[in-house]
Amino acid sequence: MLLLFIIVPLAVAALMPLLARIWKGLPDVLGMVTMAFTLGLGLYHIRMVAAGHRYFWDTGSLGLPLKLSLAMDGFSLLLLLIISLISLFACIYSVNYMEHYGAKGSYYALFMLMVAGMNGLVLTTDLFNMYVFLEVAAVASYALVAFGQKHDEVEAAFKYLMLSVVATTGILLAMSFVYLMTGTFGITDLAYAVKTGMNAQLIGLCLALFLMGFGLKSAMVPFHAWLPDAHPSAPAPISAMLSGVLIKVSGIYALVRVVYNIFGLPPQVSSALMVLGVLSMVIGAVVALGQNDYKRMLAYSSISQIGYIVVGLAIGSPLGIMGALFHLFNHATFKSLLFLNAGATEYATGTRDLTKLGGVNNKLPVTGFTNTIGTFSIAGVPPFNGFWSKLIIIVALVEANYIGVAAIAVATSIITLWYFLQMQRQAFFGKLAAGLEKVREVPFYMALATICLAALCLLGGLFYPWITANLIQPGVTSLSNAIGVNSFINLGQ
Amino acid sequence: MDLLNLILLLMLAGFALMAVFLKDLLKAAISLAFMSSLLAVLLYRLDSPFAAVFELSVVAGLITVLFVSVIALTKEEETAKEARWPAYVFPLALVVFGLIDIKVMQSLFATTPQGFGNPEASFGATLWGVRSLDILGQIAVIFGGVFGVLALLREKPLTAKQKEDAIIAKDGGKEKLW
Amino acid sequence: MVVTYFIFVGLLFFIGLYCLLTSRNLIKLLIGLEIMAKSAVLSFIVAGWARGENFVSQSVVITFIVIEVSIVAVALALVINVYKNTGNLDIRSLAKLKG
Amino acid sequence: MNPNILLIPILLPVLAGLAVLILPKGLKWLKEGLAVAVAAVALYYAALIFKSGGEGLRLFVPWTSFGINFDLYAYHLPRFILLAAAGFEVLLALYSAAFMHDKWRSREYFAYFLITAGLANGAILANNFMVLLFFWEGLLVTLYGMITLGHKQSHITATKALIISGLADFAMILGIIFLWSVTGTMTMSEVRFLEPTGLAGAAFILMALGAMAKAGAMPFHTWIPDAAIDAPLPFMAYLPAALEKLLGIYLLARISLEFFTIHMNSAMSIFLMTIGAVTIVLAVMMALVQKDYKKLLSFHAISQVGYMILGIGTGVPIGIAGGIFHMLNHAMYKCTLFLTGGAVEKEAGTTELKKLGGLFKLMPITGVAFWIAAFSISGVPPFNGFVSKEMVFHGAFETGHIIFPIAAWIGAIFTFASFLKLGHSTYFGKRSPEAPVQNVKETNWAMIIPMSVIALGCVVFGVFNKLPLKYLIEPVLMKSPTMTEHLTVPAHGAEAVSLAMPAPVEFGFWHHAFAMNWIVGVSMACLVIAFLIHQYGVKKGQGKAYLASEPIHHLPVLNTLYDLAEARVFDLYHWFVNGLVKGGAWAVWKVIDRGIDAVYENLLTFVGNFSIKVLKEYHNGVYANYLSWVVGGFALLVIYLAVLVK
Repeated sequence: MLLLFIIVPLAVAALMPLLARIWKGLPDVLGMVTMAFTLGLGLYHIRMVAAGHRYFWDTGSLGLPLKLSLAMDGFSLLLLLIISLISLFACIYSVNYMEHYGAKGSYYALFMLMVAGMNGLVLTTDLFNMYVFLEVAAVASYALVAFGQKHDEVEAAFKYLMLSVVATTGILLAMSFVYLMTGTFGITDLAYAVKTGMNAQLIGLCLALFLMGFGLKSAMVPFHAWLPDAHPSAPAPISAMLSGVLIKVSGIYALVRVVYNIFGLPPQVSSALMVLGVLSMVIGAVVALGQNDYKRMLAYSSISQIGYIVVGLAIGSPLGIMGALFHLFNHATFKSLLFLNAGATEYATGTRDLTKLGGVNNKLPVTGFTNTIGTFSIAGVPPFNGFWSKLIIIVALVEANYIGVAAIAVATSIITLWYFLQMQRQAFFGKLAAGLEKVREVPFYMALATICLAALCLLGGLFYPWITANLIQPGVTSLSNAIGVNSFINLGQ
Repeated sequence: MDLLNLILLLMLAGFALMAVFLKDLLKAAISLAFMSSLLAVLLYRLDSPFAAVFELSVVAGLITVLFVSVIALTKEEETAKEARWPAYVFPLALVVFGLIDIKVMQSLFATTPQGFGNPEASFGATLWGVRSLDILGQIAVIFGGVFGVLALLREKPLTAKQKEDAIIAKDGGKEKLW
Repeated sequence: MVVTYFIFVGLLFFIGLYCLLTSRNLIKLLIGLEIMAKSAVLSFIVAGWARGENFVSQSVVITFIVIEVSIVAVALALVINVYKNTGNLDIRSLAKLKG
Repeated sequence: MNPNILLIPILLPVLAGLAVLILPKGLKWLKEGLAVAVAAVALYYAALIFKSGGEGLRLFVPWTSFGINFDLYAYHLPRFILLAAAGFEVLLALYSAAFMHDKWRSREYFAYFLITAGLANGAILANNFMVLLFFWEGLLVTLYGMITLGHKQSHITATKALIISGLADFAMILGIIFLWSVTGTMTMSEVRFLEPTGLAGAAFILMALGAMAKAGAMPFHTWIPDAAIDAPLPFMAYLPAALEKLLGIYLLARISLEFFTIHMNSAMSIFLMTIGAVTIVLAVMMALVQKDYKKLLSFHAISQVGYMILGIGTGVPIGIAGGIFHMLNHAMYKCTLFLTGGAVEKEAGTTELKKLGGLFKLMPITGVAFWIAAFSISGVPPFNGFVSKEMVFHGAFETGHIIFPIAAWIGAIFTFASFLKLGHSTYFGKRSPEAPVQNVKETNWAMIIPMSVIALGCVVFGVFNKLPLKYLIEPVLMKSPTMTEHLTVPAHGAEAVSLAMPAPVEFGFWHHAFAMNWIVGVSMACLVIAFLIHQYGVKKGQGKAYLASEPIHHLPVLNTLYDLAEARVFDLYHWFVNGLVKGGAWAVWKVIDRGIDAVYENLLTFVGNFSIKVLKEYHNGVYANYLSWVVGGFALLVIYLAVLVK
C-alpha cells in the first residue's frame, strides 16, 4: 500500500510526455487524478493512524530479501496529507496558469517527480534513502524553478542549485561518518548505534552538518539566501509547492527525523535551533516589510514563518511540537493560497509590483476575497487557522520559560500583520491604479483552487480541535516519544 | 598506510587544484576527468571494484563529455575572466585549513570500529536486495534529470506580448489571450 | 590509516568549497561542485573499507553517482540557459535578484 | 435551566449576521428588521439568563487537550454585563436601522453589527481563557470592518485601530499565558485571588493593559477620535461608547476583583489609579478644545474610562462599586450623546460646532435627551453620573492619596465646561449662517426611541439610584466571594461603607454618605466653577454678537468702560483659560496625543526602515556572499556543537 504513494506519481511522471501527445488536456486531468488518488490514499489511513496504528511495508513483500522498508506514523501521514492537498490545488490551478508556458507534459512530469520524491522522503526509514528521495524532489524543483527560461528564473534556479548542492554534500559527509561509526543507515538501528558507539565530538560535527544541510533546505537564516530568489521566480503553482510543501518536507521533516529520532534532540541542538528559529523569524519579517514585489515579500514571510515552526520544534515539549506541526500544516495552506493569489494577480494585471498595483479588489473580487482570508490567516487573526498555531507556539514558549522568545514571537506577528495589511492596502484596496482598467477576473480553475484553499484556512480555524486531535496529535506523540530517550521505536521494527 | 594510496591521494588533490586554478576551461575539465580516473584507481585499491567501474565510466566518461560539449557550445565568446587573488590567497588558506583538518580528523577518527563483514553473499544481492528502494530513487532521479534537461532546453516559449502580437497578426486580434 | 584518508576527504571538500567561493565562471563552479562530490564518494568508500563491509558503501556510491550525473546535467542545462539569456558565463551577471 | 441557553445570545446574532451577508440585495428593510428582531430575542434570553439566579449557568464542553475547553459560565458579573450589552444592542439596532438604512454598504454594516454582538456576548460569557481570546480577537475583525464602512479612505483609520488594538490584545495574550504558567489552569473561574507579585504581577499588568485598552484608556486611545470622524456614527455609539467599555471594564473588574487581590494602596492599585487619573485629566483637556460634536464626545469617551479605572483601582468597596456603576451609566449617557450627535448630523448635515446653533427649538426631543445626558456625564444631581462619580470620588478619597480625587475633580470641572460649550453652541444661540441645512426638522421615531429610552434611564438610575445599586451592582459585588473574603472595610470614619456587612446597610449612599458630605460640596463647587468658566468663555467668544444686541453698549462712555472691563476680564480669562488651560490643553493635545501617534507611526516606521535598508543591502544577489553566510553559519554551528561539547 505505502509503495503506491511513490510508484503512482512516478509511473505517471514517466508516461506523461508520451500521454501529452495523445491529447492536449490529458496532462491536466492525469495530474489532478493522481493527486486526488494520493490524497484519498492518505485520508484512508487517517483513522487507524489517529488510533495509534503504524503502517509498514518492506522489500520482502516483493520477493526480495527483506531489508529496506517504508513506514508511516502520525508525522509522516501529516506530511503526506499536506503534500497531496497542496499538490492537488496546485494542479487545478496549473490548468489555466501554465497554459502560456507551453510544454505541459514536461511540467507535469517534473511536478509528479517532485511529489514522488517528497512522498518517498516522508515514508522511508533509511537515512541514505531519505537523501536519495530528497535529491529526486530537488532535481525536479531546480528544473521547475527555471521553467520559464527567462533571466530571473534561470538565475534563481542556478543559485538555488549551487547552494543546495553544498548542503547535500554536507549531509552526505555526515552520513558517511555515521556509517563508518555505526555500520547502518536504518533510522531505528542508527538511534541505537549512535547512543552506544559514537564519540560526542563526532556527533557534534555530524549534527552541525545535518543542521547546515537541512537548515539550508528549510531556509533558516543564515542559510536562507536562495529562497527569496527561487520562490518568487518559479511559476505560481510551483512557488506554492516550494514554499508550502518542499521546504517543509526536505527541510523540516528530514531535520526532525534526524535530530529527534536519531539523536534524540540533545539540549545543545535545541538551543542552536532556537537561535536559528528566532533569527529566521525576525529577519524574514523585517525584510518582508521592505519588499515591493508581492511574491518576494511572501518568500521572506516564508522564512519568518519557518522560524516559528523551528522555534516550536526547538522547545521539544509536546505542546511546542504540537504548535510547530499545526503551524506547519497551516502555513502550507495559507502560504500556498497567498502564492496562488500572487500568481493570479500577476496573471490578471501583468505585474506583481505592489507600487504599480492598487484597487484591484473591485476588478478581482474572488482573488481579493481569498487574499484577505490568506492575510488574516497568516497574520493570526481568529477564527482563521494561523491564530491557533501561533498561539500554541507562544503558549509553549512561555510554558518552557522562553519568555524573551515569546515576546519576540508576539512582536514578529505584529510585524507580520503590519506588512500584510500594507500589502492589502497597496495592492487590493484604495484607488484603482492607472492602466488596470481592463483587468478581468482570473479563469475558473485558478479561482477554484484559491477558493478551496481559502475555505481550508477558515475550516482549519473553525475545526481546529478536530485537526489537532486527528492529524497533529499522532505526529506529536511519535515525536515526543523520541526526545531524550534516544530509543527510536516509532519507525521500522 | 599503503604508500601507493598516499601518492594517489596526493595526486588527487593536485589534479583538483589544477582543475580549480587552470585558466583554460577545457584543460580544467580534463584535469577533472584525470582526477576521476585516479579516484577510480583508488576505489579499486580500497576493495570497491564496482564503485570504481561506475566512477570511471560515468563520472570520468559521461560527465566529462557533458562538460566538454557545454564548453564547446559556449566557447565562441570570451567567457568570465577569473580573479587573480584566489590563487595567491589559496596557499595560506590551505595551510590554515590543513592544520585544522589534520587535528580534527585525528581526534575524530583515531579509532574506527570494525564491522562484521558483508551482510550479503554478493554485491548484487546487496544492491538489489538491501538497497532496492535506492534503485527506485535512482530511476526517479534519472527521470528527473532527463525531463529537467528536456524542459530547460525546449524552444523558449513566446512571451505573452509576442504571442498576442502573433495572434493579432493571424486573425486580427479576435481571440483575446489573457 | 583511516585518518589520512579522511584528512584528504576534508581537503577535497575544502578545495571544492574554495572554488565555489572564488570562481566567477559558471563551469568552474560546477567543477568545484564535482570536487566536493568526489570527497563524499571517497568518504563513503573509505568508511566501507575501514569497516570491512564494502558492499553497502559501494551500492550507496553508485546511487550517488547517478544522482550526481542528473544534477550536473540539469546544472549544465541551466548554464546553457544563462548563456542564452546573458551572453556570458560570469556569475557576476547573475546578481539581478537582490534586496 | 438548561445551560445550552447560553449559546443563543452568541450563535443567534452570528448566524443572523452571516445570513444578512447573503441576503438578496433587493429586499428592503429585511436586514434592518432582522437585526432588530435578533437583538430583541438576544435581549430576551439575556434577561432569562439574568433571572436564572443562584450560582449561575455553566456550559462545559471538553474541546482539546491542554485544558482548552469550550466553557461558558454565567454567574453574577457576566450575566449583568450580558444584560446591559444586550439592551444596548437592541436600542442601537433600532437606531442603526434608521440611520444606516440608505447608507453605503449598509448590508455589511448590519452583518458586522450582528456578528459583533454575538462575539461580544461570547466574550462576556467565556469561562476559558482560550474561548475568551477567540471572541476577543474576533472583535478586532469586525472593528476593522465597521470602521472601513465610513467612507472610502476610512481604511487608514481602521488599520490604525487594528494595529493599536492588536498590540494591546497581544499584551493580554502574553498576560494570559503568564497567568496560565502561574496557575496551570485555563479555566477562568478557577483563578482566584492571586497575589500580583513576580510573574503573576507581570500577568496582571499585561492583562489589565489589554482590558483598559479595550475600554479606551490612554495610551491606547488614539484611534477613537479618528474613528469619530471616519467611521459611521452608530459604530461610535455601539463599540467605543457602549460595548467596548462594557467589555474592557468587565474584564478589568474580573482581573482585579477575582483573579487577583488588589489591596488598597498596593503597587497595583496605584498603577491602576495613576492610569485612571492621567486618562481623566489629559483626555478631558483634549476634549475641551475640540470644535467638532463627535470628536468632542469621543475624547470624553476616553476621559470617562479614567473614572472607572480609578474607581476599580482604589481597591475600596465603594470605589469599585462606583467604577462598575459608572461603566453602566457611562454606556447609557455616552450612547445617548452619540445618538443625538447622529441625529444632528443626519438632520442638520454637519457636526462642526460653528455651523450649528439654535437647534433646541427645532429638535426639542433630541435637545432634551442631550441635556439629560450632558448633565449626567458632568455629574449634576440627580442624574446617574452624579451618583457613580461621587462613589468614585469617595473611593479615591479613602485611599488617602489626595492627588487622585483632585484629578477626578479637575476632570469634573472641564467635563461640565466642555458640555456647556457643546450644548450652548449646538442647541442655543442663533442659527449659524454657515449651516448647510436651514429647515431642520426633528429626527424620525426610530432614532428618537433609543435616545429617549436611554435618557430616561439616566434619570431613573440617578433619582432612584438604590434600584440599580441594589438589584444590579450589589448582587454582583455582594454575592461575589471577593467582597466578603478579601476586601477589608476601609477605616474612614462614619462615611465608610462596609460592603462586607450584610443587607441592612444596603449601599445607603444617598443619605448618610452623600447628602451632608463635604465631598459632595466640592463636586458642586466644581460645577459652579465650570459654569463660571463657561460664562467667561461665552462672553469672550460671542462678545461682539452679544454687544451688538445691546444698544446701550454703544453709548460712548459706557463703551469705553465696558471695553476696559472687558479687556481686564479678557486678560484674566486669557491668562487663566487661554494661557494656562487652553494652552496646556493644546500642549497636551500636541505632545501627548500626537506624540503617541508619532511613536506609533513615525518611530516604528523609522526603526523598521533602517533595519530593512541594512538587511536589504546585505541580500545583494552575489552567490559567493550567500555561500559565505552558509559557510560561516556552519562554522559557528561546528564550534558550538562539536568543539564546545563537554
